[in-house]
Amino acid sequence: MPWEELTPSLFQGILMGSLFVLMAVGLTLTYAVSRVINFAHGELVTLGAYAAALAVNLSGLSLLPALVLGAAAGALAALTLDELIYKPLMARRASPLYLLVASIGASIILRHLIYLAADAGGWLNIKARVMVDLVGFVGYAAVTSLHLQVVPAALGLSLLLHLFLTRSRTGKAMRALAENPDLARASAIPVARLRRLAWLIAGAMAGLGGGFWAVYANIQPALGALLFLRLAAASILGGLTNVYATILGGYVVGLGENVGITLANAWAGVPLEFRTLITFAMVVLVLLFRPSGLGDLFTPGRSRRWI
Amino acid sequence: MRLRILALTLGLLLATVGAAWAQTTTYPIGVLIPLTGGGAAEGPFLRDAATMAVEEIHALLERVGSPVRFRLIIEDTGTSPEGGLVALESLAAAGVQIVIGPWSSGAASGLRAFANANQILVISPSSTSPALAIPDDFLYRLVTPDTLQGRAVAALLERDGFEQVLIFHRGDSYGAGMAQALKEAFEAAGNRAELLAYDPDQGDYAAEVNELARRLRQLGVEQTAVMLVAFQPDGLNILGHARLNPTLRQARWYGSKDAFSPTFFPPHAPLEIGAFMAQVQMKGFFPTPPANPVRATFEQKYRERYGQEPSPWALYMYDAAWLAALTTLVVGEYDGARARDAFPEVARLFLGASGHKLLDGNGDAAVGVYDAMVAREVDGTYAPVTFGQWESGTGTLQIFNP
Amino acid sequence: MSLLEPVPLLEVEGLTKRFGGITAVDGLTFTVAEGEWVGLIGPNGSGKSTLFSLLSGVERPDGGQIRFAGRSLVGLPPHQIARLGLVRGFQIPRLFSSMDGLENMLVAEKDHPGEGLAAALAPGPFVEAERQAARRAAWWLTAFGLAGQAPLLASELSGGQMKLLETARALMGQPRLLLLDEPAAGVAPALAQGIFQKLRRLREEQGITLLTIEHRLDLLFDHVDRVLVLHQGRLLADGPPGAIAEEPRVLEAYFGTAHWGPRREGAHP
Amino acid sequence: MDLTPLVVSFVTFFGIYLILALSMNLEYGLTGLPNFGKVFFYSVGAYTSAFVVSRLMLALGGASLVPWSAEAAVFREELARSEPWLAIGLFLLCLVLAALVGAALGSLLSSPALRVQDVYLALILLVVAEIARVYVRATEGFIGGPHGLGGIPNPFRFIEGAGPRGLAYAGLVLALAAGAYVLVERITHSPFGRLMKAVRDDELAAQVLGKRTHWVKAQVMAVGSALAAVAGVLYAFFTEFVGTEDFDSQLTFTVLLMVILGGAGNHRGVVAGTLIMTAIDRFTRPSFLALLGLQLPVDINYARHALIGVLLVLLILYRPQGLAPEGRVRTAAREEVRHLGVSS
Repeated sequence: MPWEELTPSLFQGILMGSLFVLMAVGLTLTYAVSRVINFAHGELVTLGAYAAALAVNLSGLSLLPALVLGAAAGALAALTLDELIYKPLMARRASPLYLLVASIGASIILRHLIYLAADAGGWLNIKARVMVDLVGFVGYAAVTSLHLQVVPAALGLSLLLHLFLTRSRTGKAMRALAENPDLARASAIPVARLRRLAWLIAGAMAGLGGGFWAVYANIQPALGALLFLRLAAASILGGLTNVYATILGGYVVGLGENVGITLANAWAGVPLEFRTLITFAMVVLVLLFRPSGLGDLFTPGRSRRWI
Repeated sequence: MRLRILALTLGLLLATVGAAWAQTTTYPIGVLIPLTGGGAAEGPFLRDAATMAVEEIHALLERVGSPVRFRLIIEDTGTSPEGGLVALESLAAAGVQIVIGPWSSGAASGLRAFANANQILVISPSSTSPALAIPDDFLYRLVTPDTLQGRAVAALLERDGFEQVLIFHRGDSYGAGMAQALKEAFEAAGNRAELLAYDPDQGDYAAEVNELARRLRQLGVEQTAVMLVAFQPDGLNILGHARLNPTLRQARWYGSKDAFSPTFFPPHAPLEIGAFMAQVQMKGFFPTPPANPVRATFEQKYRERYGQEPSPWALYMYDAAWLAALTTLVVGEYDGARARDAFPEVARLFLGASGHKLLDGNGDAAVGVYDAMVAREVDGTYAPVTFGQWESGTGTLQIFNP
Repeated sequence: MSLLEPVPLLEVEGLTKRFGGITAVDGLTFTVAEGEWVGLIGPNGSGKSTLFSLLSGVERPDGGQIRFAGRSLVGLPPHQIARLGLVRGFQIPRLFSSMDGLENMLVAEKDHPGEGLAAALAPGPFVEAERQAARRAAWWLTAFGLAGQAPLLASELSGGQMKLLETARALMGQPRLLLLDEPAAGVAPALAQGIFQKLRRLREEQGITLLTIEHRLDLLFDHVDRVLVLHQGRLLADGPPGAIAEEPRVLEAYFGTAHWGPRREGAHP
Repeated sequence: MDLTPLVVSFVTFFGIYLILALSMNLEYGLTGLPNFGKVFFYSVGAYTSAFVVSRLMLALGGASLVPWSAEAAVFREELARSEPWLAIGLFLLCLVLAALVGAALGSLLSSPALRVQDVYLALILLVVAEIARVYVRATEGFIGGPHGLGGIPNPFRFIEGAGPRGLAYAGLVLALAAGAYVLVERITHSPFGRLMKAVRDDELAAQVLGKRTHWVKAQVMAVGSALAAVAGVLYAFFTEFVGTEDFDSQLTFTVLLMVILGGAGNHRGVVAGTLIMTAIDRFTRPSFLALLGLQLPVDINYARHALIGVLLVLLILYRPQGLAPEGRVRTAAREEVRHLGVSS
């Protein structure tokens, strides 16, 4: 296959990977600090998408403030979820599985409230009216203004998160909390405040990812639910607790689905409908053989793999 | 004295109102639509169209002093067979014997056996699965089977001189059925058709569009037409990606009927999508006569009332509601079995927003007058323009406006 | 080896286990003879609990040999080791918390013919086995003073009672070699003495071999035949209690570096 | 008013979901295996029915039709009406076959539990269910791909009249559900049931007592999956259609909710949980509200899902043990020790 044939999948993979990174990092972060696999994380993405799209379409905001609004919506919802559901549950010493089931409940509630609102407003299938401009071509691949916004946003925010977690005192404390919650509670670390902060960051990133998605494609109330398993895939590839590995995981999912299906279709005639199966197969393999995720690749033989 | 007269008048008045109220007969019509699941975006259009129809019917009945009224009971199918079945069972428990919907073939398949067994007339506005083309059952379908549309597109492709087509379609019952219909019609004439299916639950189809372009390059961009079988959410996304693809920009495109509905054109869709469709001369058929005044009135009223364009299926749902009411009135009592017997004759004489409703032996719409349409620039914006007509009876394609 | 010499029930040779950079058990070699009661002591982190995990198959050794009744245990899964007759208890009791004392005991019944799906579906033939198991369980519960607590869920027991129930449950499994990790921890001092006396009687009556970790040396030294001292994963001393108490290296290692307080929960041995 | 359709629908779906919930209770409630792929094993039963019935009936009737075509469906329905014993025989064959296939797949898919913790097992099974759904939908040659497959004739098609036919089938489903109840009760109140709970409470402790815990899990998954597959068969022959849209993970979560509502570990509680959930589903529908003459300000079709979510969250917050707490294992041992005066 000539290289030009692969360029569209490659560029698309990078774009999708970046979106997945934005949306999945929060899932990892919240799992790391509170041990909840938050099935309602997809709905945070949906909320962010709707907030951004409605801001653009109804009040004519430009993209940047609309995205900020999307992030704020996601952050607020994430914090509410934690305060209303997960925190009280953890205070009652609920098992991880019960937390997971509770998050499924939260996801059902949020999704159908969004349905109600979207139906009332006539927004069941909308898109943010933001023009995506063509910048140029690389091989057969189009590079658009969206590429230039999403990829730097994902990488930049990841870098910021990295600096926050490694350089700032609060970030270091958050890592300590993720690494050993019991120990963190026993020491002087302000657990409650850190937890709130983590949920805020997680929700904001998910909301921002959703905002970009609203620019990129049509949105509907089940958007997050449909995306969730693949977001979780990025996070699972990151061992569920490792933020850096989740970034890698996001790109593995993005490139796997795009480059992977192109090659599989060209070489083995694999139907396009099996695109998501590539991701799912990776998830099953990783869960089976390396539940700690791709994080071990960076720090072989060391146990320091939280966040 | 005056007080007495007043009391008497008031009493009389109340008695009359009471009598009128007592004489009113309300028949329930079940509405099965997808409000959640894969078809969730479509449901409210259908609900609103059915509501509009019943309001119009009520206005008419009131004007002529008829005591008959209809009440819609709207149930969600969740776009699944089980959802369709349970929804119909619930309607049946509430005494419903006449139902409009469901939207998806999956839901229709799930409830077919129950409808037959319990003698409930089911009028689907939109199910097109060939597996439901069954005679003597209680399921009628107002949309022509996709075999007709397939034949129409095949004729158009032949006329445009193509011997190869690459069909890019939704991997669901509708998309696969439509693609197969076109493939069979086109290959019957000695041509070649290739299918490329995509998972319709993705939300984004960039990877699939890239693969479409690659396949097209293999087949030859010049001599291969692209046929898109899509609904609006996936279709717009696909066209949005295709517009930025150098290969697909050079291709000649054809589309299934939804691609010529207003929802694909400005102001409901981005301007750049319209520009792309005009650039690639997107052609295809819409199975509804555009000069139909019923449709024009419906669309205008819908726009005024709901502030947006109705979806193509809303037209069919509007007709389904009218037909359900008319059939009940013709029968003169509320009875699913008798309504089912009367339905084909009522439909035959009916011209609705979605055109004529002559039914074939399987109870599916049979009249196939299809308008050939092409996306064009019109007064600074983009719109579908009719340039011909295909008629199923003769199988001939006429071009008015080359 | 002459015929007169007793065949060792447990032979450990060069046993090694590493966690990351730490060698928890380092080339350990010792034997335990049939019918013997051996005490195992050593400061925190000396590798005692790791040794138990290696012997019971919970952890896999990085090197060395374990032979039990002439059979190599290395690589065998825990349940097979247990079925060979090597049963262990845990330092922190691992009871079946949603079951009562009787149920906890019955789970330990060895080779219960009723413990299969087929038996569950056609319970008839196995009822007698279940009754017998129940009688044995009742006997053990009574022996450990738990008869009154039998209707309570394991999670409702006091710490000491949990410890007792775990020991009783291990005994219910008809061990040939019983590994006990601080069987008297959390038990009132008077009762602790009673437990050790009970264990001694058991050994005399049923010929059970015992390997016991215990921090209260006074308690341990009164009962055991021999003491193994572990230090940093190595065997520091091996001898009768009297000799060990005098051993200067032991005193230094023990009282010089170790502290005797209760361990931090969940810390690695 | 004729309430037969409501009774038939309620009882049939209650029975089908009860079998699913009981199997989930056996796996998750009692053994601690979070089978988040429940819908997969359910679909195995439905797919088996669709595959076997469609091919066998066409072969026996000597018709060469595309199995998922309209003609083939009509052919099968006619054949079932005229040959009752053939229809009943095929139904029974499907029950047995599906149970076997379900058991085999269940024990096979219990093997991830050897390696990973429960939350990971839940995720693996969840993803496996999704993989299977996408695969079957895109593979036409199996059960018609996106079209699904209709004309899986109800074994009672020979009975004239929707009411009697529906009631007969509802009775059959209820009888099988009762059988499933007896089965899981027997398993639970046996030494094996005790072992299951031991595996759930502390797997390592069970292992060092000489128990082959993986084998226990494999057997439980086999039984649970066979039950789920049987439920799938009952569903397929009730709707007479099998399509992939029915088999997304929503169903797994519904069943999980039934188990948690009723009380994980208590089968009687699970019966109550299933009953309540089925009732909530039926009686929060617009049809029922119409029957009562109620008008609500919000679209109940969306709101009722949100309500179910609220119920789930409140339950986990305030009554995680469900309606009925788990009981003790009842075996002969209990009478025996009552003699000895141990258990008071």
